Parts: sequence; C-alpha cells; structure tokens
Amino acid sequence: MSFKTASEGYVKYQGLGNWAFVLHRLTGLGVILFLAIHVVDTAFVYFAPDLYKEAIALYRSPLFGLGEILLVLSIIYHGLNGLRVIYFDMVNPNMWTIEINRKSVIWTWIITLVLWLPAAVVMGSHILEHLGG
Amino acid sequence: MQVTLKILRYNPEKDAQPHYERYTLDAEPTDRILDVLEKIKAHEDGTLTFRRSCAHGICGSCAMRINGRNRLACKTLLQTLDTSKEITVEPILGLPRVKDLVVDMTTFFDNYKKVMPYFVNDEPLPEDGRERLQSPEERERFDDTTKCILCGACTTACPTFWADNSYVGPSAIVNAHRFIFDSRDRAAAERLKILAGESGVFRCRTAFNCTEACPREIDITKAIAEVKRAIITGRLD
Amino acid sequence: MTTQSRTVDVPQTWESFAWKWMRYSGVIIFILAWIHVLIQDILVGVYKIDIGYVAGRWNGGFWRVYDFLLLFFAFSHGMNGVRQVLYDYIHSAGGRRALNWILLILWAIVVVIGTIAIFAFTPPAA
Amino acid sequence: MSVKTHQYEVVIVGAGGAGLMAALYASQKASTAVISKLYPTRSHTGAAQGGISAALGNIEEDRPEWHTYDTVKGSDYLGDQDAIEFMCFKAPELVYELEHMGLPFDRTPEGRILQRPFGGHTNNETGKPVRRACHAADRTGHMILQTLYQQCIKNDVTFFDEFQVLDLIMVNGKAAGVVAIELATGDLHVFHAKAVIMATGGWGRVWEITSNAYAYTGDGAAIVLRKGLPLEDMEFFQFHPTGIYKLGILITEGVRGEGGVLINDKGERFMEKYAPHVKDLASRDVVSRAMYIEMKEGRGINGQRYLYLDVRPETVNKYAKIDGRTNPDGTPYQVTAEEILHKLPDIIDFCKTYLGVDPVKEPMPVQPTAHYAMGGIPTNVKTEVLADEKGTVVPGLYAAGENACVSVHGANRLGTNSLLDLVVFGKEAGVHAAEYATGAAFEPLPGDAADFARSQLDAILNSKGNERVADIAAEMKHEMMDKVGVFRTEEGMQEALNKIRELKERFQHIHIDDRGKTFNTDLLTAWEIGNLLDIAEVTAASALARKESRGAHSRDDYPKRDDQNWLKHTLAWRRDGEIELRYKPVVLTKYEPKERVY
Ligand SMILES: Cc1cc2nc3c(=O)[nH]c(=O)nc-3n(C[C@H](O)[C@H](O)[C@H](O)COP(=O)(O)OP(=O)(O)OC[C@H]3O[C@@H](n4cnc5c(N)ncnc54)[C@H](O)[C@@H]3O)c2cc1C
Ligand code: HEM
Ligand code: SF4
Ligand code: F3S
Ligand code: FES
Repeated sequence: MSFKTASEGYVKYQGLGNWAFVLHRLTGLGVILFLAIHVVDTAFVYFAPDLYKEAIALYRSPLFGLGEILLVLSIIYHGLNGLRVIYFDMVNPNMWTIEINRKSVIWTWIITLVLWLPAAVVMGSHILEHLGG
Repeated sequence: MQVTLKILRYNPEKDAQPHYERYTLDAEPTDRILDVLEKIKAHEDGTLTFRRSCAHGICGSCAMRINGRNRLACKTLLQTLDTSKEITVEPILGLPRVKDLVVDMTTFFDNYKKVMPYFVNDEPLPEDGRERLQSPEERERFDDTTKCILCGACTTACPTFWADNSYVGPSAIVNAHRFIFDSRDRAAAERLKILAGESGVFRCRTAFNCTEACPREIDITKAIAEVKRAIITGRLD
Repeated sequence: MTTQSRTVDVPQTWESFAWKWMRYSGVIIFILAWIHVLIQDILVGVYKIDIGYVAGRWNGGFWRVYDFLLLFFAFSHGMNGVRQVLYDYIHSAGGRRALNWILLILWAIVVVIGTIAIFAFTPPAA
Repeated sequence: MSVKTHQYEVVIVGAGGAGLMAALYASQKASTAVISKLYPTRSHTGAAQGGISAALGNIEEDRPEWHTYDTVKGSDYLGDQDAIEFMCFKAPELVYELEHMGLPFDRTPEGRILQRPFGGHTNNETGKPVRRACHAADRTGHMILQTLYQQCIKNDVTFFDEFQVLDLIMVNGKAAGVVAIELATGDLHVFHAKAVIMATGGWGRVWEITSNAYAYTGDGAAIVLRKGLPLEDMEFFQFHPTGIYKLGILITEGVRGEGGVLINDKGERFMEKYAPHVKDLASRDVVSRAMYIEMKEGRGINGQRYLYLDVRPETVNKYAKIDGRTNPDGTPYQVTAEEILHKLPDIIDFCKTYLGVDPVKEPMPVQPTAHYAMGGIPTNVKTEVLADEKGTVVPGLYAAGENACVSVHGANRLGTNSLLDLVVFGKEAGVHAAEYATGAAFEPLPGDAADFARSQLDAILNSKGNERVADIAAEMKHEMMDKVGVFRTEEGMQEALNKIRELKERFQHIHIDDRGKTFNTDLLTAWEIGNLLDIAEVTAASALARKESRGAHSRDDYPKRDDQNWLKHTLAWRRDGEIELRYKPVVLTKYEPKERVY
C-alpha cells in the first residue's frame, strides 16, 4: 500500500525471513550510499588532490571509523545472504523449505558474526591506536 | 484457564484511528483463536467483527495477524501460543481496513485474476469423450500448489506487497504455478509473460514470510523460484 | 504412461534481465568486494591510506582493472538495487520513469568520474 | 438506507458447486449475476473431501445401473427413481466435463481418473464394494470449487461477493428477483430478474455437533419457506459417522474406503455385527446408528461418547486380510504409512492440528456429526421449484445443490453423491433457467420490493429485549442434537418442538450490540439464527409426524420401515405460525422397495 504500511511490517512482522530481508535491504542501501561517496572521494586523487587529503582526514575520525566497522558488517552480511539467496533461487529451489530457510538464515547470521568480529577487533584497535594523535 | 486477547479494533463509523482493546475470558487450551473470538462476540461484545465460515482451515476466511504473524484463527490453538502473555490479534496488513479484523480483499482477488488462474487447452478433446490422460508423476508435479485456499495470508505477509499492491503477490503466483506446471494446460507461455513483467515474480525479494504464513503448508517461495526459473530457462519440468 | 518434458518460449523482460544481473554481479562482487575490503579496511586500514598509497597501488595495471571492475559491477548492482527498492514505494508509471532516468544519470556520473580517476591518474612526482 | 437496483435475466443465489455450475451454463445464454454471502471460494463445497461418484469403471467393472440401484437402496427407497437414474447416468459425462475444465483428479498408472470405494457403492453382482468415487486426495470438493470458480473467471461471470440475500421477490406467483444486503456498506440492493436459482447449501448449524460451516444456516430454504412455499422431507438429516470428537470436523468416509475400521472400547471391529457384507462401508445411517448403539451399551471408548476410527497401517492390513480385500490386479491389499499420508493428507493434518493425534500412529476419536440435508426446496428433475404436492411449478424459480430436494437422496444420501448432485443439477438449473429467461419478460418490479427484507432487519435492530442471540442458538442446537438427532422418540421430538417454539418467542426479545451499517455481522448472525429456528421447527414437526424408521429418520418407538403408510415425501408449509404437512408419492420406476441389508 504505502511506505508507512510497509515499515510497520518490516518492524513488527514476526519472522526470521522478514528480518533477513530487511537487513539485506538496509545493508545494500548502506553500502551503495557509502560506495557512491567513496568513489567520488577517491576520484579526488585525480581531480582535486588537495581535497583528497581532507577527505582522508575525515575518514580517520573515530565516528567514521565506527561507520567503517558497520560497513564491513554490511558487506559481509549482504554478501553472505546474497549468496544464500542466489544459491537457493538459481541452483536449488528445493532448498526453499521452512526448515532449511530458518536454519540457513541463522547460519548466515552466525557466519557473519564470526567473520565480522575479528575484523571489528582489528579495525577497532586501529581506531584506538590513533585516538590520541 | 484465563486468556487475554489484545485486539486491534476499528469502526469507520466511529473511529478516526484504530485502537487496541483487551478482553480477558475463560478458555480451554484446545480452543482455537476463532473460538475465543466467537465467545467474545457472543457474550461480551457483539460489535467485534471478523470473517469466518468453515472453522477448520479449509475456506480461507479467517486469516489474521496473531502475535505478529499471519495465521488462520481457526487453525491456531491456544495451546500453541504463550497464554501467560497477552495474545495480539490484528487484521492482515497491506489491504484497506473495512472494520476490526475485516479488510477489503478486492485487490487481492484482482491480482489473482491477472495471472490467468484457469485451465486453458483448446485442443480437441479425446475422441471417446473421456479424460485427457496424465501420468501420476505429471499430476504430482503441481500437487502442492493445488492446495491453495486463497486465504491471502501469504500475500499480506509479503514485504513487497505491503509497499506495493500492484505486485501480484505470492498467492497469485502459486495459482499460476498450478497451471504452468500442469501437463494438460497450454497457456504457460502467456502466464509466464505476465509474470515476467513489472508486477510479476521478479518483485519477490525471497523474504519467505509467505511460506511461513501459508496454512496449507505450500512451499510458496519454492514455487515462485520455479516460476522464475521457467521464465529464465523456458523449461517446464 | 510416461511423463514428457515441455518447453516454452518466453520473451525475456527488463525485470528478468535485472534479476539475473543482480545474481551474476552479486557473485562477482562477492569476490572482488571482499578482497577489497579485507585489504583496504582491515589489513591496511584507513590510517595508512593516502595519495602515496593509492599511487603505489595504481602503479601497475592489475589493480586499476580490478578497481574498475569492482566499481562497475558494484555500482551497477547497487543502483539497480536502489531502483528495485524504490519501485516498491513509487507506484506511478511517470514516477518510475523519472526514477529510472535519475538513477541512470547518477550511475553514469559516478562510473565516469571513477573510471577517469582510475585510468587517468598519474602518480605525482614524489 | 438507500436501495440500489440491478437487472439481470438470471440471478443465482450461492456460489458453491451448484451455484457456480449453474452460473457457467446460465451465463452462456443469458445475462447472469451470482450473489454470494461469502467469497465464492469460501463456500462449503470446498470442505468436501472424499470424492465424486461416477461409474467410470476405470479400475474395475462398474455400471450406471449399479450406481442407480445403490443410490435407490441407499435412499431407503424414498428417492425418486427417475431423478436418481437421470443423475447416475449423467455422472460419467459430468465428471469428464470437470476433468476437461482442468480439475486435477488423482490418476491411475494409465493416466486415467483414480477411483476409491465409498460407503454403499457396490458391485451389484458380487455385493462387494466397488471403486466409484473419483477423487483428488481428500480434497475433491476443494478442487471442484476452485475449478468451477476458475472457469467462471475465464468466462467473465458477474459476481456480487459478500452480498447476503434476505428475500425473494415474487410477482404474480413468479420469481422476479431477490433483495440482498451488501456487507461492506450495509446498503440494500434489489436484483430484478426473470429467473432465480437458489443454491445456498445446507443447515447443519441447527445441531450442536456438526461438520458444517458457520455459514450453513439454511438461508435459501428459510427464505423460500417465508414466501409460502413448502420444504420437502425435512425430517431427513444425515449424521455422518465420523466427526472429530467434540469438534464435529469431518473425517471422510474415504478413510474407511482406504481400509480404516471403526473400533469400540473392547477393541472390536463392531461393524461386522451390523453390516456383515460391507462392514465399515455400510451406508451412513446404518453406521451412525451402530455407533450410537455401541456407545449406549457402554462400549464407547472409556465409556465416553466416542469410538475409534483406526487407519494405522497394521490395522488396515490386518482387516484387509481378514476381508480378503485385493488390489485390482488380484494381489492382496496392503498399505504403508506413506501411502496413507499421500491419500489422506488433509485428514492427517486436521487430526494433528486439532487433536494432536497422528492417525498413522494412533486411532482417531470420532462421533457422529450432523452433516447433510437430504430434504429442502422441492424441485423436479429440471430443477424447477414445486409449489405443492401436485407438482405445480413456480415459474422462474429454480433450486439446486444441498438446499434443493429433487429428490435423489431420499432418506439417506450415499457418500460422494452430493458433489455429483451439485454438478448434475447445478448444470440443469443453469440451462433451464437461462432457457426460461430468454423466453420470458421481466415482471414489473413492485415499489416496495425491499420492504420485507428491511422490516426483517429493522425488527432485529429495534428489538429492545435482553436475550442474547448466542444463548438462544446454543439451546436450540443442544435440544436438536439430543432429541432430533440420530435416534428419535415421539416424546423427545414433541419436547424439542415445544422448546423451539419457546425459543422463537424469546427471539422476539433479543438484543444486539452492533447497530452500524458497515459489515454488521452481529445483525446478520441474528438473522441467520432466525432462519435456523424456522428450519429446526419444520424439521422437528416433519419428523414428529413420520411414524416409521427410514434412512436417517430412526425412531425408537417405530423401529421399522412402513412402506404401506409412509412411502411418501413430506411437504411442510408454514402458515399463520403453524406447520402444515402434506404428502406426495415417491416416483418408483424399476426398483421395488426391499429390505435394506448391507
Ligand atoms: C466436511 C464435508 C465433507 C463433505 N464431503 C463430501 C464428499 O466427499 N462427497 C460428496 O459428494 N459430498 C460431500 N459433502 C457434501 C457436499 O460437499 C455439500 O453438500 C455441497 O458442497 C453443497 O454444495 P452447494 O453448492 O449446495 O452449497 P455450498 O457450496 O455450501 O454453497 C453455498 C453458497 O451459498 C451462499 N449463500 C448461502 N446463504 C446465502 C445468502 N443468504 N445470500 C447469498 N448467498 C448465500 C454461500 O455464500 C455459498 O456460496 C461434504 C460436506 C461437508 C460439510
Ligand atoms: C558482496 C556481494 C554481494 C552479493 C552476493 C549481493 C547479492 C545481492 C542479491 C542477490 C540481491 C537481490 C536480492 C533479491 O532480489 O532478493 C541484492 C540486492 C541488493 N544489493 Fe547486493 N550483493 C552484494 C553486494 C552489494 C553491494 C556492494 C551493494 C552496494 C553497492 C549492494 C547493494 C544492493 C542493493 C541496494 C540491493 C537491493 C536490496 C533490496 O531489494 O532490498 N549489494 N544483492
Ligand atoms: S498460498 Fe497459502 S497462504 Fe497463500 S493464499 Fe494460498 S493457502 Fe493462503
Ligand atoms: S513474502 Fe514476498 S518477497 Fe517473495 S518469498 Fe514471499 S513473495
Ligand atoms: S474459518 Fe475457514 S479457514 Fe478459518
């Protein structure tokens, strides 16, 4: 019906698949937003090298650091969930059963966390290292 | 035992906005949510409005959101829910409200009608006037999707449909699937053409809410994937 | 009685193409983006990245092509994703047409800028 | 309240199997509208499980003659033999027609429609059960309803969904349309028509334990009765032997067709005492009575009012061996749990959902459940409604399906014959109504066409008493179950009749909560209970008068069939608050009434 109705469902509807989808959408949108910015700022190296330095400085702020940790989370989750969907949809539709779907969603979350946590630690320690100066 | 139902009420003649009302009453663990609603209507508040007919999950009248997920009121027993907490009962989402738990199903049926949900075969009938032959395996191929009772639980659980009613929705696809994979039918190509369009199967984000909601335990997302595959490959097996 | 297999001829649509595109590009980005992220964000880290680093990286052709492919696939995938998302909320034919144009232009601008930067960049004389 | 007027040559009330079949045919010749209080696919035809009978002979030899004889015998000789013969000989053609519409029947290895045995259907030469019920797992009715609705969409039939018909318009003794309320808005609509087909289904909600839907409130029959027309054979209401204990949800006879057996508390397969030849596959009245006797004599499970229906593979195989049951190729009949699951998936699902019982592992607790109205609006074979015992036709008025009485089911319907009845006579109704309509003119519509409908609603809305409709309904159901159920006595039926009259009086003092216009189910439920009370009254009065036992009407005080005095149909009118009964002869052709043994 509308964005309003949809958001009510995204938030309130009870179902693992629902949340897997909402997260996939949010992470996809998050990543493309970042990517657009990232392409433009990287392009500064050619178009405006001076601005590039400022951009890099911005990236090094702690807030951006946290954002970057989330970005990595997003790419890991979106990628894994995307592969899950691609596999079920294109290779083996027989996997689309309630049992397998629930399990695969949960495993996607587990693997996401397993891959992301070490990355978050590494990246977090980088931030901490540079906090002082 | 005692149960409390928290029901989303809305009377267009009186209320500007829907609101929740709570009803606490005695019930048996084996009571269906429908039985509880009937009790409320019979003895406490006759204005409570919902659809029902068969009372055993076969007519598709009583789809509603129970504790946040779509189910049939007549197929949901209290003992399968946590009755120590309030049970939330709301209308299915994504269709215009009419009153209380009743929504306007017009769009749902219009979408169903868009996918040619009927048998098409203009070839001559068998000379002896008897049945067209079909092997048990060919019959089995589309068995799952013949079970649909058009309750709408799937379509109104679908995030794409919540946002956009023009998406034909899982139920319509299930009913198209039932004919696309019927060896006797001859209109698969036409249906697939409709479903390959802007309102068709490719709007499905594989959220899977539909399959979880289906009271007939149809593997809906799988059926949708098979339709997608048929469009991509042109194979109907 | 035996079971016969049947085929039909279905004309592909923009939506079926987009669907396939999301999936093929997804697999490609999965490889490209993860390696990219692993190296740039985790192993190297933003604190070591500056013009000099970029210069070093784009010294040879391999990473330039790599980054271009990543840019192209990820951005096309992402922009089509945005289109799909917004189709959910924009229902009028006119609105969708406008959306397609806006996204196409945005997509072209970003891809062109990025491509120029990747290939035209010459490391500043140190 | 505003009144909207529509004009169609043919108006069909009800969108179940009968209504949709009529619609498919009527709409080919005449402008047609189908009016239904439920979305068509919610109709109760969708609940039918076991199958539709036709002597196709796909698996073993079978003949329409045998089907005819079985039906006559099943009806306890009360069925009209011309109508029965017509239906049974049409059966194969109609089943093939359904198949050609795409209905997904189960298949034999040769690719033909699969058939299973059902109660009362036999090979007339051997007396053994014959495979006559064409089926799609245990969802045959669902498939019929869906297929017919799909074809209606294909043929662009006009539907008025969720419009509840409240009254029939009669002008100069002819049907001239109906008045309906649109649920969503509360508006009244007048449908001006040349021909009206009533196809509103049954009224099992008169009884406490029933397999019937909430919507089964006998609207069509009650409306016709209020127009001064009679109802036929109302005393014959079928109790199906196997309803889920307490809930009444049906367990198809197909379970016994596949080899399931009824077991009492002693673990005995008691049906062999009552029907030595076909045992558990005897006709329904026989089995229901046997179960009541078992329970009355204390052999209900744990002394309770239920018995077991056992379809566990070990049980099925054991009794199949004892009975010497064979497959079509002559090998002994054997089943596995998977095969049962495959043949009866919905039944298994019902049992798991509502009882927590898995029928392939545990037996199912069952009790007889009010199931099917053999009686109803009297019609001839052309489905024209009859006004009296002489066969006078009401011009423009037709009836088909469960609310009609042709009569093909007589005193007891055989399983799978109802679905057949729907398609055969639904089609006849469509064809004849359209033919009549194209040759007739619209009667002038009276200015007050909607007044009676409105006055019925106003009476409920303005009633200022404090009786709750639900209480009245509960008392009626209980009384009818107890006293006008499987076994009946003079005293009990008289009490029931008095009670119903008392309830009708109390019904004048009800109070409803909802006075709004939008989707007022409080109002319409009250109106429906009014219908049920009328039907209950006619049923009890017709039953009280019939001093014999025949088919589903079984009296302790008159335990024998009495062909001398009672081989005749009851016609009941409601005149000035009294029930008037008259009788008409049964049409006999080839089959002389005999004693009925199974
Ligand atoms: C559980 C169960 C299992 C059965 N199994 C079998 C079986 O295996 N084989 C067999 O032969 N028979 C079986 N039967 C019997 C058979 O299914 C029914 O008798 C038959 O389906 C009745 O069909 P119908 O078209 O007359 O009515 P229905 O299908 O019930 O349709 C009635 C229609 O009338 C409409 N209606 C009612 N009142 C109004 C009103 N006031 N205004 C407007 N519309 C109205 C309803 O909306 C509905 O569309 C079974 C019955 C039950 C209950
Ligand atoms: C890492 C590898 C990736 C994989 C395997 C992947 C896979 C997918 C798939 C399969 C879809 C379609 C989902 C559907 O149709 O149901 C999708 C949607 C999407 N992707 Fe990706 N993707 C990846 C990376 C990215 C990146 C880098 C971006 C951002 C630039 C992105 C943005 C999006 C967006 C916005 C959507 C739309 C989401 C939606 O419809 O809700 N993806 N992705
Ligand atoms: S597919 Fe399932 S959930 Fe959807 S309408 Fe059909 S029965 Fe209901
Ligand atoms: S919920 Fe919707 S997104 Fe697809 S898997 Fe089901 S149709
Ligand atoms: S009342 Fe029929 S499905 Fe619930």
